[in-house]
This record gives sequence, structure tokens and C-alpha cells, in this order.
Amino acid sequence: MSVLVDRETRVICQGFTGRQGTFHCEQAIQYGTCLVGGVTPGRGGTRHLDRPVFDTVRDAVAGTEAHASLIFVPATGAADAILEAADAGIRLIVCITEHIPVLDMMRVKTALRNRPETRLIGPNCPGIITPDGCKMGIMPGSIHRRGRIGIVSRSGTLTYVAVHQTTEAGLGQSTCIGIGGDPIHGIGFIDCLALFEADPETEGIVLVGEIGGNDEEKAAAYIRDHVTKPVVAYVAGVTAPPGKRMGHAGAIISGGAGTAAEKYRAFEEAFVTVVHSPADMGQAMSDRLKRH
Amino acid sequence: MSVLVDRETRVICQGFTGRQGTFHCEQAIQYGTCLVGGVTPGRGGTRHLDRPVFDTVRDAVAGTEAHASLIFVPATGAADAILEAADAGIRLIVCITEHIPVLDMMRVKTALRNRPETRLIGPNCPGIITPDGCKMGIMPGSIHRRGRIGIVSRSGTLTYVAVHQTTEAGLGQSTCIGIGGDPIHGIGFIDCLALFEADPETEGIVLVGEIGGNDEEKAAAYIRDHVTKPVVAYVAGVTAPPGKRMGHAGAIISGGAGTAAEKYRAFEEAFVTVVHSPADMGQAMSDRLKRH
Amino acid sequence: MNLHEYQAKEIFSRFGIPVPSGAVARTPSEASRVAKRLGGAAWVVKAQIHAGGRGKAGGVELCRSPDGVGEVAGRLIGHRLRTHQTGPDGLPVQAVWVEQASDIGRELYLSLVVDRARECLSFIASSEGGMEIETVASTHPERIVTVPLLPDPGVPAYVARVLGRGLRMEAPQATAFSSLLAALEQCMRATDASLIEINPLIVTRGGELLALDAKVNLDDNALARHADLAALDDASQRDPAENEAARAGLNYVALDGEIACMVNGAGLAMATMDLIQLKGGRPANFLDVGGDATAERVTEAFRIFRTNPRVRSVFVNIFGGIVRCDLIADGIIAAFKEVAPRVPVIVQLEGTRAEEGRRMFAESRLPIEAVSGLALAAERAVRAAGEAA
Amino acid sequence: MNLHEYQAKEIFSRFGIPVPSGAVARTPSEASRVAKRLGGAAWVVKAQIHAGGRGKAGGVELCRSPDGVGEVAGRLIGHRLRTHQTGPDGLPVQAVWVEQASDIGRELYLSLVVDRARECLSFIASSEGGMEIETVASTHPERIVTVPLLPDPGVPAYVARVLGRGLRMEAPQATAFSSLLAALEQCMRATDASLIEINPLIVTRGGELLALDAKVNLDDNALARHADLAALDDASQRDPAENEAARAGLNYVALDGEIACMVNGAGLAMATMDLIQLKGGRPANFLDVGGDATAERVTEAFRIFRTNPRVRSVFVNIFGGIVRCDLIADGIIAAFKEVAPRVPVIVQLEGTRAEEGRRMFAESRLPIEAVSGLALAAERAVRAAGEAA
Repeated sequence: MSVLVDRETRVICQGFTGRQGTFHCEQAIQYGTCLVGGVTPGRGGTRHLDRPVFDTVRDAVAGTEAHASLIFVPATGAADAILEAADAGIRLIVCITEHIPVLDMMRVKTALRNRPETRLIGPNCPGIITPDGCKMGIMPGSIHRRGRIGIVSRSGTLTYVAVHQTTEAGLGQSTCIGIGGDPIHGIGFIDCLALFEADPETEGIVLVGEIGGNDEEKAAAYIRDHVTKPVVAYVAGVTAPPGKRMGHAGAIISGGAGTAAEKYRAFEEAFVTVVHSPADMGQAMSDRLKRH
Repeated sequence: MSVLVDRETRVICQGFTGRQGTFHCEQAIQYGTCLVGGVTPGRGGTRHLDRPVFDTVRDAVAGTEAHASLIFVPATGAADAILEAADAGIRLIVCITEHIPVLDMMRVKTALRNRPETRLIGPNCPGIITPDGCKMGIMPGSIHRRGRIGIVSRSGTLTYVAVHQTTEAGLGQSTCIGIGGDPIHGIGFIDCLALFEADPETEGIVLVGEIGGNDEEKAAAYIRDHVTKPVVAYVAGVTAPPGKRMGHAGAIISGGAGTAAEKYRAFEEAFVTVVHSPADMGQAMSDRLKRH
Repeated sequence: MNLHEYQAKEIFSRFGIPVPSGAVARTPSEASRVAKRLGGAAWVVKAQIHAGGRGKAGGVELCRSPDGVGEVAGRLIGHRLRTHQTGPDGLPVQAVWVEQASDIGRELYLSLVVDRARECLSFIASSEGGMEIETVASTHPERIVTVPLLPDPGVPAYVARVLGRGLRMEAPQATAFSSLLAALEQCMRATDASLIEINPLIVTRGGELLALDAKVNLDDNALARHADLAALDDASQRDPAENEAARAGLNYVALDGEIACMVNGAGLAMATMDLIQLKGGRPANFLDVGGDATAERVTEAFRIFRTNPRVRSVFVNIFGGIVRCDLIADGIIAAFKEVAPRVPVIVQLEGTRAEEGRRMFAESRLPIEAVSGLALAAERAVRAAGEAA
Repeated sequence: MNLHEYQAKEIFSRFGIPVPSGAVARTPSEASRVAKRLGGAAWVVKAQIHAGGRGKAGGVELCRSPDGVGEVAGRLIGHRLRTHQTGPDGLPVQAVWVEQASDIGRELYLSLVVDRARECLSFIASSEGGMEIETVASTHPERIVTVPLLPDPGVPAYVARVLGRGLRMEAPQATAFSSLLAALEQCMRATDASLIEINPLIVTRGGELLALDAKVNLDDNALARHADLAALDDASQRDPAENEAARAGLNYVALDGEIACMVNGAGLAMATMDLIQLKGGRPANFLDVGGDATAERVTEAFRIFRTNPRVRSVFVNIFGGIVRCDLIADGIIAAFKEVAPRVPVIVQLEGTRAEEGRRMFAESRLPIEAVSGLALAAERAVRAAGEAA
């Protein structure tokens, strides 16, 4: 078992023939991902990486029975690419693209509310990987080991750090999900926590948060009420200068929350094992599992 | 038990001081409905029917702890009234108003998708009643008897006919819901069927459909898979001239469905007791319950 | 509300949806003047009625000279045109649309509709232009592409790509096609239309996109905010009785049976028609007198029934709710005294104070038969019509 | 991207958001000419910097004569203004905004923001204008009204009613207020703003609504589609090192510690700063060199570190993923050779080919200390900084 993706996941890539798409699709194929084709408007009917290219996602779905799509389309067209994937009935959309305008993402989220069966991961994220099963993203496959820990993170490289540490600790990963750092994004901590809680292969969960917003506070409340598996949390940004990233009023709206201290407090109240050093995630998980 | 509304439901009325609002609120109060106040912009701070009037729904909710709203606002402002009620956290919105433009209702439904906790009944409907408990609508209270049958209908007067027949048959009603006949509306047959199925007081369900759209076909599929209680269905419009009500392409989209014959076939395949005469609903329910 | 093709094309032009050069004409001489002014070597003259199927019915003609245009216009204007969509009497042609003949390369279908099931607007496109979409749907459903739009205004780029693929649009038309889609969507929202249909949408041999026909249905409920559009209504295209009824606030649809129905509530009115058919009769109309069924409205309904020579009996079916049956009976009796129907009147009352209402009919000594019970009353109305025939 | 008040007010005018009559001036004489041209008896001169708190810092002055306007402008232009939001060095004033003084009746607060939690735009209003909204939120949260908007454009009527109630708008301002809201929403969408704040929004004694101040933040990610707005950027309002970094494609934020950090990935960069603090040091900057950490970017980063006199050690923290650590080590070595830092350099490599990378540093015989282990490396960087101080 794993979460959201496995060997059976039939993946297409939007922006397949571009530089990024080509490079990461090659890596994904090498990793063993069931990548069945790709989409580049105007290139329909050709082949790329020994797989068919289609003009539209609808064509690709009809031609390959894909139900997951990995998006490398540049920022100006990325929101449109997500909408197209949803329209075509894709169930899992992973958007790697960064720098999508926030109003575009608002529109995307509104449209996705009409499609509860469609899940979006990202944008501006490393993607999702089930070790030895399916790699949809830009993470280095080699650092992963099939194992017992579910990892969910807002940050790209910090996900890899958590992966590395759990691999070193001999725990391995069930599935790792980078949900992305944009203010408006697809699935969040709570969705992933629910999935990991329900996944028999996952024995512990590492959550990597960041300052800003109040997703971590909501995740903590959710863990308290719904998660029985041990959770280790780290929140980056204790030292980040305030006001450098978001407008004042944006913080007000979420009830003044958003600092690392508040997030840590929320996790502690939910009996989450918190670590204040990014170097301690793997060890803390290992210790917690021994006590569990 | 009952469905959605009972003696404890705290109701406000939007369009409270208007002619329609005044008349039907008087009736509702007489019937025993817990009507706690109303909203008419510009009249905040005054009293009407011995109850407080507020300028906005937010004020009314703050002042009365209402969680249900009955709307009699004229068509030009009705969509806005629904949106205001949802914004103020109202959980059950019943909109009686007819003739709301369809693009306005599209907007309303999009907004309500952000608020899964809010239910809308209508517009263009008679409302909802739990006999001897709560009357939110324009139905004649006197024809109802507290009892065992849940009634859901797209048509106003046909609801009353179904009520009358189940009263005459000695069955009575648990709750009666007129979902309204507009192309885009709030809760539908399936929502009501699920509620009646879950309600211990409801022993049988009368469903009154109409030609057009494919809500009846979807309801039939839902009954087949999810409803264990006996259902009697009548569909009005066998003789209605085609094309008088909806554009051609509108029907295409729903796969050519929409005729009374197709709807009857769908119900029969779902083991629903269908009646072809509107005079037979009560009797059919009575017979079916005896066999059950 | 339906619009004429010429009105729809004028609206299209306003929103930048390309249509052939043309103009409306209300007399034959005006039609031939229009042709001269437009220039060119061939013109199409199209009868303006609120119905499809005009081509097969002789309502659309290609002419090679302005005189020919005038002749065809003369044959059409002032006459009734009967198509498979009009009913046996046809519809009156009061104007023709004259346009330059187009050099048709391919004929496509494109419409934008209110998509009830998805609760949004949806584009429907088909490579089979010129055919009724219902026909394509039943014979070649795979040739129809439907793309729902997002709730907020604007047409995303992928929509144009998906529809373009379905219609086999070529690269040279890609930009024009996506502008066309954007214009259609703007037109739909700005006019509160419930349907915009272009059938056929053509690609000319020169590679241009043109709306060769134009159908726009407006949302009646939104006409209050579009006074300019409401003024485009052409009552001549409706049954006169329906127009009269609409003025009186009645919801009336003429049918071709012999039993006139008067009912309070649209659903019950449909059910009453069904019941009449079930008992072997045929309804002469659909008529919803509204919840309160005032004496004025009942009187007006009786008047309309009198003008219909096919009517053999009148069936009044009232469910007394908030408005009591006795008050409604009072209204019916008053109306009867003012406009006595020449055929038997059967009344069925149910609900609040039905008993009292029935007694009032009995005491009125008028030829009104009050029958208790829906099924029984319908049977009686059907029998009475048979006896009167 | 931040805008100056004068730029924001010019945008406001374009969208019909009422602002006091005024103009920007870049010299004292221009400022006094503006005052004369505007006319009136009193003017307000406002220093244009990208920070709030100008009033208390002497950056906003009321003048009773055009000469006075010139004097105040002379005092401001060409100097740095320090407010509680600017940091110790203040920000350079290169222009002032001169406007007619307004006859203030009431001061209100109104903003339109990107509401992350609700994933929509939301209005925030408060009857406590002129105060920072954060202060009101902590002292009088009940005086703040937040109304989320629908996903589609347009401001529903109820939004104006609810906000109007919260701001105790009187009937005479109702229409102007709802136009103001509509204009704000249009402005937000048309400019891809992430925040529009009017603080204070005033009601004049004459009952007029006026945006007395104007703050607009634009979404950097959307600037590509707004060339006109992108041109409004004022680099003088940012740290010079940050500007340099931005040109090199580095994500750099200057801080006031002594340990320079270079990290690949924004999250890991933040985590690295946290780790430094945990070990008793203080980071001199946030710096994300990007996933591939090319020799050019590393070189540029080393250059920036050299210009910061506070830096006592450099901590390079790289997690090798798709791009291997040995290649990155190569880049670091090349950069080091070009711009040798004057302070100790501690490198921690993890991930793909970390071992090889570490060996390359050893073999390079450069003064680069490769430390294995995140915590250990951070400790070493902190210690090195202490030794260097």
C-alpha cells in the first residue's frame, strides 16, 4: 500500500516535450513510473521518449487511460494546464511549475471545487513519490527507500532532508508529498494526514511546515482529533524577518497566526513530537516509533 | 425526528416587512414555527410581527442566533439575499422567490460550493414543513398531519396533492420538501432521499418529478443503490408539448434524457412504485407499506 | 424569449461575432435594394420566423440577382411559413434577412448553453454543421464535443484547444476561433441568454469563420434588466390566445385537444393534462391560473376557452391551499356569470374548505358540475367532452 | 512588488477611486509649483518611501503656503527617512506627494486582500481609520469587519450593506461607498494586486469619501502580464545587495547577523538560518541559490558576502538531489577561486554524491572546510564566526 500513487498509476506529462518535462520524465521512466504519454499542443501524433504525444489532455486520456498528470508547463500557461487536466477527468494533478499568479490559482481552486474527485498537488512543489513505485516530480529518486514513514512538506529541499534522514535511520518512506509553498495551493496537510492515517503501510508521519498562513495550526488541530499514528513536526522560519513575505492584512485575516512559535505551540498541544533543528527529524521519528 | 427542520429551528425571514413576507410569516408563527426575527435593509432596530427587524443577516444572526432563513425578497434581489444568508453562516436557506435569472442562480451555486455546511432549498418552491413543528414556506399548514411519509417534489401544488392524499390515507408526513422547479436550484432529490433514508420517523417516500433535465433519472439510480425504504414516484408532464420549455441543446447535454417515459423507466428499474395518475400517490404508498 | 435571426445577427455583430454582410427587409422592394447595396453576385433571402427547418420548407433561397431577391421576398413576406417545427398553421413571415451568399468550405455546429446538470455554461460543438444537433446526438454522438466553462467569466485557453480539436480547426483559424468563443461567452453573459446557437458555423474557402445562422434565446427572468432586448419581442410569432393569456398574467400554452383545463399551479396543471389523457381525453391547453385564482383571471381564462372552437368541455381543477376553496368558488361563479362557457364545466375542488366550495356551486344553480375526487372529475370531463362532440 | 503612494493614487484615479487632488514632485520648487497649481489654503506634503509610519517620523507635513510646501519638500527630498517600519538606515526619499489638505470628518480603514485561508479576495474594514490594522486587531477585534468575496468578479450588493453597517456609513454615502468597493475590486483584478489598503479612508465634513492614503502591493508572479506596472518598480527602496542578488537570479534577503548563508532551496535556507540561531549564531542573510547552484550564481553570492562588513563566516549548505553534489562542489571551487571570501568557509554537503564532493574540497587545498552533518556544520560555522570576530 501507499498513498495516492503506486506502480499502477498511469501518468501523463503536460509540457512533455519541453526541457524540464523531458528531463524529469526521463528520470521518472528510469525510476519505474508508469508514464504512458504526454501532451504538447501542436505536437499531437508524434512520439517523445518512446511514448505518444497528444494535442490535448482529453486526447491523452482517451489514448492512454491515464488518470494522473504531471505538469511542467511555464507559469503563464500552468493554471490553464491544471484546468485542462481537471476538465479531462484526471484524478491526480501534480503541478511543479512555480510563479503562478495568485489570482490564477484562485480561479483554479474555484473550478476544482466542482470536481471533488480531482486532487491537485502543488503548484510550486517537488511532487509526490512512492519509493520503488511511482515518481511524479523533481525529487531525486535515489535518496528514497521504500518504508514506513509518510512525509508531507511545504518546502522542496526540506522534504529531501526529511527523506534522507528517515532513509539513514533505516525507516524508509511509504509516500512523500511536497504540497508546495504558494499561498493558494492544492491538497494540504490535513488531506495528507488523513491519507497517511488510513494507509496501513505508514507507521509514522513527518510534517515539515513553514511560517505564514495557519495551515500548520489547522493541521495540529486535525492531528489532535483524528490522527493516531506518531507525528514529528518541524517548522522552518523561526528567524525569518517578519513582513518580508506577506502583506500585513493577510496575516490579520487568519487571526494573527503564522509565526513559528505559534505553530510549534499548536503542535505541542496536539502531542506532536516537535523538533527545533532540521537535523533532528529522522532521529526524532525513530525514537518516537520505539516508544510507540 | 424529522428532516432539516423541527420545533428547535430558529428561523429568520429576509424580506420580512414586505407583503408576502408579512403574510407568510404570520402563518408560520401561527403554525408554531420558531420565527425569531427578520431582515429588511434600512429597517434595522424596528419591530415587526412582534419580532426584531435587522439591517443585515449578520446582524440578525448575532441578535437571534438564527440558523435558518426564509427568503421572500423580489427576484431582482433574491440571489443577493441567498448569498448574504450564506455569508452570515445561515445553515438552511429556503428561497420562495420565483423568476430569478438563471445566471444569478449559477453564481449562487458556485458560491455555495465554498460552503458545504449551507443547504439551499429552492428557489421557486413552496418551502419545507415538518408538520406540527416548523413551517418555512407558503404551503397551507392545515392539510398536513404529523406522520410517516417523507415527500419531495419539484412542483408546488402537486406537493399539496401528495400531502393531502397521504393525510387522507392516514399516513401523515414526517417532512415535506418542495425543491423547486428552476433549472438551477439548491438541494435535489438525492439530498432529500438521503435525509429521508436516514430519518427514523420516515417509513416511506413520495417523490414527485417533472419532465425536463435528468434529476429523476439520477434519483432513480440513487434509490436503487442507497434507499431501502419504499418509494412511490409520480412524474408530471407525459402530455407536455416538447420544446416548449427548454432549448434544444440543453436536452442534448443530458444525453437526450428528460421525457416522462424515460423517467418512469428509470424508476421502474430501481424498483420504485410508479403511479401514472396524480390521484394515486397516497393509495400506492399505503399499499406499498402494507406489503413492505 | 426567442429572437429572430436578424436580431440575433445584429447582436452578434455588436459582440464581434462574424456574420455575413446583410440586412433585414420588410418589403420586397426593400429586399432588392438591400441586395444592391450589399453588392456581390449572389444573395440569400431568409424568412424571419421563430422556428427552425426553414431551408427545407422553402424559407431560405439563393438568388442571383437583386430582382430575384425581391421576388423571393415577395413570395415570403406577408405569408405564413410552415416547417416541421411550426405546427400545422405555420408562422407569419413579416420580414426577410438578405445577406451576401457565402463561399462555404466546411459547415460546423457551435452553441453555448445553460448546462443544467453541471450548473454552468457549456460549449457544444460538432463537426456536423447544418444538421439538427439532436439528430447528430442520436446518430453520431462521438462527433459532439461538450466543454463546460468555469463559473467565472472568460474562456480558458484549453477550451479553445479542445473545441478546436473536435472541429478539426486548422492553425490559420486558431486565433479567430478563440476570439469567437470569447465573444460568444461575453454575448451570453451580457444578454442573459439561455442559448446561443450557430448552425452552421462555416469555414469559408478563404479560411474565414462566419456565423451563417444565428439563434439566441433570452432568459425571460432576466428581461427586466435588459429593456433594449425585451423590446425585440415579436408577439406575432406566438399563438394569439397565448399572448392574450400572458397579458392577463396567465401561464397558457395552446394544445390541440378538446378539454380546456384551468388549474392552480404549473405542476398540477401538467398533472391534470396527464390525467385527462389517462382517461382517454385530450387537453386543449395548459393553463396555470396562479395560486390565488382571482375572479379576473378565471374570467379571462373562460374568455380564452370560448375563442377555441375545438373545446368540448372545461375542467377546473383547484387545490385550495392558503387561498381557501370557498373564495375560489366565489371567483369561478362570478366569472361564469360574466362569460358563460358554451360547454359543460366540471369543477374539482380539494384542500382547504373544499366542501363549502362544492356546496356553493350546488346552491348557485349554474351549470357547473362539482365532482369530488381527482380521477372521478377527470373522467367526468372526458365523458362530457365526448357527449358534447 | 510595492508601489509608492503617488503611484497607487494615480492607479486609484484610473479606476474611479476618489483621492484628494494632488501631484508628485521631485524637487522643492516643483513641490511648491504643484501647491500653487492645486490651489486652496492648505496642503499636505508626503515623503514617498516604501514603508508606513511616515506621519510619526516627520514624513507627512501640513503646510499653509506654497513656500512652506517647498520648504518641507526640501527637508525630505534627497534624505533618508527612518520610520518604525524601515529598519535603522531608513529609506531614501526621492519624491514627495503634494495634495490639497482634506476636511476630515471620520477616518476609516478599508482594504482588499488575498485571503489565503478562504482562497478568495476579502474586504477588511474598520471604523478605526489611521491606526495600523494589526493594532486594532489586537485591541478591538470587534471593530473589524471581514467580508469574503465570491470567486467571480463583481461585488454583490450585500457586501456593501454589511461593510457599510460595520463602518456606520450614512445613507448619503451609500451609493458612493458601493461604487468605491466595486472600483477597488476591479482595480485589484485588473492589476493583479495582492493587497490594496486605504488607511485612512475618510468621510469629509461635506460627506464625501476620499482615499487619504493608498497602498498597493502587486503580485510579482503576475508582473509579466503588466509591463506598465512592472515599470513602476523603484529599486532605490530596496537593499542594494538584494537588488544585485535579484539581477543574478538569487533569492536574497539581508539580515543583521554575522554568518553568511548560501543554501539551495528556500525551505532549507530558512531551516539553515534557524539552525544557526539554535547554535548561538546569527544569520547575515537568507540566500537561496536555486536547485542547480551554478558556478555563476555561487560566484555572485560570494561577491555579495564580501560587500557585507558584518560577515564573519560563510556557511554553504547544499542538499544534492537531481543535481549531484560533486558538480556543485565543482562550482563552489571555481567560484572560490574567482572571489575568495576573506572569512572561513564551511560547507556541508548531503545527498547524491556528497562523499565525492567532500573529497573534492579536501583535494582542492582551498581554505574550505567540508563538514559532514547538518548540526555539526552549523556549530562549526558559528564557532568560526566567533573566532574571526
